Amino acid sequence: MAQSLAKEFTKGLWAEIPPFRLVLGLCPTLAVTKSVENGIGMGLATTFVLVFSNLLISLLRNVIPPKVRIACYIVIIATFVTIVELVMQAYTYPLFLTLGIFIPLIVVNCIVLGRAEAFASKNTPVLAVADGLGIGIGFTLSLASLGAVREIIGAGTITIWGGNPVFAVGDWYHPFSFMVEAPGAFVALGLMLAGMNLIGKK
Amino acid sequence: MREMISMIVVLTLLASVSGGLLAAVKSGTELRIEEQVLKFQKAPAIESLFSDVTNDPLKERFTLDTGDRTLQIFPGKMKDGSRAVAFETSGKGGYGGDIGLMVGINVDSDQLVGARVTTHAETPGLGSRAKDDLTFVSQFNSRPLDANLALKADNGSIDAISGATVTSRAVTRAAIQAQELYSQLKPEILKQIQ
Amino acid sequence: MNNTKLTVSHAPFWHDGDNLFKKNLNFMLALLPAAIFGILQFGAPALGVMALSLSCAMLWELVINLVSKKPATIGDLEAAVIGLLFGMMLPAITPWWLIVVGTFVAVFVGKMIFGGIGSSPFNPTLLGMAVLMMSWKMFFDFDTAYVDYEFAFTALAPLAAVKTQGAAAADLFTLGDLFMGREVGAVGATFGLGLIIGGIYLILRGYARWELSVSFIAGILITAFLFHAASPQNYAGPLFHLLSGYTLLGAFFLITESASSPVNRIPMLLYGFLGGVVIILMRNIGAYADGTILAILLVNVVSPLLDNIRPNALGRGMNNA
Amino acid sequence: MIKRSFFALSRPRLTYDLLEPDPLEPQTIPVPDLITLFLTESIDSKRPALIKKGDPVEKGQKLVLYEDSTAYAVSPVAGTIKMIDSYSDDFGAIATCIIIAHDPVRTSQAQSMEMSEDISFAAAHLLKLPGAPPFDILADENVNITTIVITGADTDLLTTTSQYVTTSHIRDLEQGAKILKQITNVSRICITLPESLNGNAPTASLQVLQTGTVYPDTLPAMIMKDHLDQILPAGKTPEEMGVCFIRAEAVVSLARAFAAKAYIFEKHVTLVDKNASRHRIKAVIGTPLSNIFSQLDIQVNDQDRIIIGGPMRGYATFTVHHPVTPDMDTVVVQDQRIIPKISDTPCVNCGKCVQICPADIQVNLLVRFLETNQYEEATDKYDLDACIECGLCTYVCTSQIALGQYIRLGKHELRKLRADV
Amino acid sequence: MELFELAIGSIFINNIILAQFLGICPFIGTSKKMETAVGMAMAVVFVMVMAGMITWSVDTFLLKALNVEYLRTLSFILVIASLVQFVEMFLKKSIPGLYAGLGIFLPLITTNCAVMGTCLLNIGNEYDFTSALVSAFSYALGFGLALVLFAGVRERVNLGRVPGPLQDTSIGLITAGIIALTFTSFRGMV
Ligand SMILES: Cc1cc2nc3c(=O)[nH]c(=O)nc-3n(C[C@@H](O)[C@@H](O)[C@H](O)COP(=O)(O)O)c2cc1C
Ligand SMILES: Cc1cc2nc3c(=O)[nH]c(=O)nc-3n(C[C@H](O)[C@H](O)[C@H](O)COP(=O)(O)O)c2cc1C
Ligand SMILES: Cc1cc2nc3c(=O)[nH]c(=O)nc-3n(C[C@H](O)[C@H](O)[C@H](O)COP(=O)(O)O)c2cc1C
Ligand SMILES: Cc1cc2nc3c(=O)[nH]c(=O)nc-3n(C[C@H](O)[C@H](O)[C@H](O)CO)c2cc1C
Ligand code: SF4
Ligand code: SF4
Ligand code: SF4
Ligand code: SF4
Ligand code: FES
Repeated sequence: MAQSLAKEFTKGLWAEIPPFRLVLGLCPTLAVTKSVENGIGMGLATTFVLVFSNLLISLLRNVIPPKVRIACYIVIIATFVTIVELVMQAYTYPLFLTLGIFIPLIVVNCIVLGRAEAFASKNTPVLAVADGLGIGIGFTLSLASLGAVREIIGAGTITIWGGNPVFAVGDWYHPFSFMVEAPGAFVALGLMLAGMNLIGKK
Repeated sequence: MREMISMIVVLTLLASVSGGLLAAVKSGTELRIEEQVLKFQKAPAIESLFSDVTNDPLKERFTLDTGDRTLQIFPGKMKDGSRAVAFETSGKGGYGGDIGLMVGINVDSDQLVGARVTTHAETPGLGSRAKDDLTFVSQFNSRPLDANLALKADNGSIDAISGATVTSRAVTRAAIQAQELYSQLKPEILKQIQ
Repeated sequence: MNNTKLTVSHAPFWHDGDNLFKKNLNFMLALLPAAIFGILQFGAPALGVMALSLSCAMLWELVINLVSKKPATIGDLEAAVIGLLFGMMLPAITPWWLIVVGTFVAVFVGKMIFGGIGSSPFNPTLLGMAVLMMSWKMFFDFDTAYVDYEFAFTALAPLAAVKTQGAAAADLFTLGDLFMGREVGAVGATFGLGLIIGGIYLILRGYARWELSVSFIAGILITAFLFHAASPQNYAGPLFHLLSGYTLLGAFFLITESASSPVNRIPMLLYGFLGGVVIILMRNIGAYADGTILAILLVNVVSPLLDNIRPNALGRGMNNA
Repeated sequence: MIKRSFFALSRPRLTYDLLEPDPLEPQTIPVPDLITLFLTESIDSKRPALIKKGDPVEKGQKLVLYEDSTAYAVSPVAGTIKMIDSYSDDFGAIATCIIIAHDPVRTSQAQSMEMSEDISFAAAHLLKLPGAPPFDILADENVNITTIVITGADTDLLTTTSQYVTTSHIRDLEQGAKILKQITNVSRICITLPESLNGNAPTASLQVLQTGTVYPDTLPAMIMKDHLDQILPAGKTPEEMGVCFIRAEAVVSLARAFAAKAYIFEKHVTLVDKNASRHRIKAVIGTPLSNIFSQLDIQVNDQDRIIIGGPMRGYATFTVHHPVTPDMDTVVVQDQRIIPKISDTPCVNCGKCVQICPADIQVNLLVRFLETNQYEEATDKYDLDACIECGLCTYVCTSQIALGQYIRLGKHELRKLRADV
Repeated sequence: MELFELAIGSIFINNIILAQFLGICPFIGTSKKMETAVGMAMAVVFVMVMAGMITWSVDTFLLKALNVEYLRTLSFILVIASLVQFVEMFLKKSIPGLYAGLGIFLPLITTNCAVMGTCLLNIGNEYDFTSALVSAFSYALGFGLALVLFAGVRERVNLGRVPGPLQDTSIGLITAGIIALTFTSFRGMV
């Protein structure tokens, strides 16, 4: 049990890490990773939804009639998304403002519905939570690392939480701000993906 | 038939539980959210505009109907006794979309108090100077209400931020919109702040 | 019996003798008048910028070849052309690191990651330029770049002046001034006459297609004329647009880049015209003072679609009939 | 090599070489000691062969490998078979080569033949006449030929063989055409001739198609388009559309064979040497080129190149001993210093190939599909099968890609793919 | 004129994919072949317009009227999901030809940020019904335009000699990024 638990958890961290291995959830990945902070915020919000919807769907998996299962998943996921939305508005408003429309859009994030359908609906609650947590943390790490690359090159800083950089390159550096602009997001993700392919091949 | 019933029952139950849960979370966070919106979006601009008012414009806010939308109005009592209002307009066509502008107007002298950029998506260091650097918006200070607030390139009287003509133009559009809205709403505003 | 070892390679047995080296050498030759004028006008720093840019671009390509363990490809001189064009589009006072980074972006992102020469659907030089402008726009401000210079003419970048001060600013420049390069701007882009001579040379020698240049210029002139005719006080005239900024460099050396442009006549005409129209739209109602760079990149994107307009091949589709 | 002109604004026009007003008389090459013949059939060691090393052969003897073989060669000399061996052609197809030691002592009176005015006879006995007449196709009952076009205008640059044969043997040509009409029952027989050669044209029975002088005006697909008002559908052969092309030399040989009641072996060849001078020669089929070179004092060195066929549509051979074959009109000897380079640089989309292609093919895109082995797509979307193999794209390619080779290989692979289905 | 500006703005300047970052998964996923891209583009136009109208009505006449705007995410996604299901069934029965063309793309659209995003943007911008309709249609056109342009370029790129590790998705993303860069041309035009 512990072994499979560990397996379900760790697969999200490398073998199936989104969005690199599962090329899904690209919109938030590209849109909000101007900084590490935004990446972490988006990642955690998604993780929250993943874990709780996985848990609930797994608990209800024997009750939900197959014909309306997608509708049920959607209701469950949308509920948690709305909760995240409200709570973030109330407690981390500046972050909510930067993440903007991408918080409600967690509801259509293919990763979330994908895990519900592919995993949670077929496994026990404990495993489902492990799966959600693993994928969620993997997603968060991806967003944070993409955010780190983009922020350090594009702004010359690293901001983990609260809007104040924990690291700045220095005044001599003119930030290569292409990286924090929209096109830079695609290019950075594309190059990181190529890097992962290169490592994976060896 | 049984399947049908179970489908309906499950969905209905799920939906109502969800609705109830959300209603609860909503009511628990409602007040705080409104506070946050004011605190982060409007308060800085208003505080900067009305640095020397004797009242709390945020607390005394009221709303007016402009015909196609409702406008939040923040009244301020200046130290010299004159009355002012601030409200937010938006200027189309910035480099990264529309630009929000909080405009303060002295009701007694019919002059602009000033203007501050609230929301924008302009290029950092370029268009964002409209918000971060007050030199540009301070051109609006104490302008009479009938002043031509367009850019000089558009035969008006405002100097554009160098390298960010587009941002500047969007801000002036917002300011001109404020002029128009104010002249339209003035009677009602006067009524409200009596 | 003799057992002569013959060469058994296959066709071509005859070839017109054209190759990439010659094509690119001619390209650089055609750029020379404008480049030399830039050195005369802006002095040694202009030479420095172009030389550094050219050598950096070639060096980057060599480094990428070596790292990726591929045969060196700098012999085809394409990297040199990218570098030279890149340098010619910069102000004379450009920090060295910007050139180092810019040529890397042009060569690596604009060319090598797509598979090298011919494989990139975008013009590498323009891609490098656009990325840099997005990052370090302040270094491309020609008005501030030349504050330490003394010029015998209006030391203003014409297009920027028109953008900020309105169309009246166009009267600060005579067409003759613009034609003869009496304006500030990128080191290789100001000398209109030189660019036109170089461009015509390339077209006559068959290294650039007239369809692209002519339709591009037509797009610019017609669109600018319509704007100007509708409201002369708001929009500068067509010839002003044609002779200022990167326009002529674009018309003869950028829009004509082959890998990113169509190959059939009608698509070429549409492509060039569309590019010209977009540039004037950007200048007159958009956010940019010049727009040449982005507009050409934008039509690069449309090029594969346009190439679907093509003649039917001989006997195509007849065997099903 | 023809260089690009300095001003190259418009597309290059390559003009055909025209026969000199006062044509060279052919130089006759003596019959050599060794004769090499090709058979388009491979050796099957399990079956008993009808001929073997050491067998004596007579002049005019039909050489066949097995009882049921349809492929044959005809020996131009009396002698002994010295060797029978396999050899593989351009695309790896296996064929057979027969070397015969010529025995000059034996009186070489050609076997007299009983000529029959019948197409199946012609297919069975006269296929290897100089000029390689396509009697097998004409005899095929599945092919319905309505027009025969005699090519008096050469189909590649540099060569003037067909023009020479046409103008210097008009009587034989007309006679041959008459026989052709009789044995095939095809009523419409035309002949292509370059405009300027009109004065020497056969007048009586033949309809003359005056071809332009710009390459590739005389290629079959172009003749059909310009003169027969028939667009050759992509992927079809002219024969499938009822048009059969036959060399002028084949028609002349046909007339002579009937007149002499014997086989004919002398083939006309235009040979272009390293100095670009043209030689007109007459040699017995099977004569190794090396004999011709030594006769004409042409020095061929290592790394030089011998092209069988013209510079646009020929192929290079690996040996100076390559024999004269019935369909060999042209041999070009190229000095190693002027051999154009081939590169593996990708296409740079310069568009010159598209500009020049007479079949309006998007060669720039086609080659991308061929390079990635997508032959079906190359055909469906980019008209691989419409290529008439004129070689012009290869001639102009800025990237120096061996486009023609890609195309021929692509067609070959496509045939295999389609055959597998 | 306002509507015209709205349309131009939504197609080019605020392009749903290249400027708003919405609908990127199908953008990357369905652009390898031109035929696929065209199919997806048509399916999106269809669904987006329908969804835009219905969600606007739901929001105006239901959520706002009952003051339960916090149920917006929940109700919108349900509307879109059932709409897609319904459209799928309807097409399958009545227009099988179109269904064969669009069929495989329809389920993809449920989890497409662009559709949901457009609906949310319409509400966020406080559009009236006509504007919402124009905006949904134009955003969908913008989606289709970007997708088709991208597919054209991508087919070309995939025929080139892209180095191994960069092939496919990686170079696709980079190409998409450069197309996004070129779309900044339209900035400030409306
Ligand atoms: C790749 C690389 C980048 C560098 N970037 C900078 C730089 O951007 N700024 C900088 O001052 N020094 C940089 N350095 C370090 C020094 O070369 C140099 O800057 C040093 O500090 C002297 O420059 P200064 O006199 O302007 O400070 C870099 C070194 C390397 C290897
Ligand atoms: C890759 C690279 C990037 C650099 N980036 C910068 C930079 O952004 N800003 C900068 O001032 N110097 C940069 N430098 C180095 C500077 O050019 C160097 O410090 C310069 O000589 C001093 O610049 P300053 O006089 O503006 O301080 C960079 C160098 C390299 C190699
Ligand atoms: C990366 C980049 C960002 C830009 N950001 C803005 C901006 O935020 N606001 C703006 O008005 N123009 C912006 N522009 C457009 C131009 O800088 C500028 O508005 C226009 O070209 C006129 O420039 P000028 O005012 O210096 O003449 C941007 C351009 C680039 C390349
Ligand atoms: C991506 C990008 C592309 C640009 N393209 C041009 C251009 O082609 N021409 C130009 O003068 N400025 C260009 N600029 C710079 C800017 O728009 C502005 O017009 C001038 O720098 C002001 O003179 C560009 C900037 C960016 C970020
Ligand atoms: S001999 Fe060679 S160089 Fe001379 S024309 Fe012929 S091919 Fe050209
Ligand atoms: S390229 Fe190929 S097909 Fe064309 S002429 Fe040469 S060998 Fe023949
Ligand atoms: S060989 Fe080349 S030019 Fe000639 S028809 Fe074929 S593709 Fe066209
Ligand atoms: S001539 Fe060669 S390089 Fe030019 S487009 Fe054709 S194939 Fe490509
Ligand atoms: S995350 Fe936006 S479409 Fe997948």
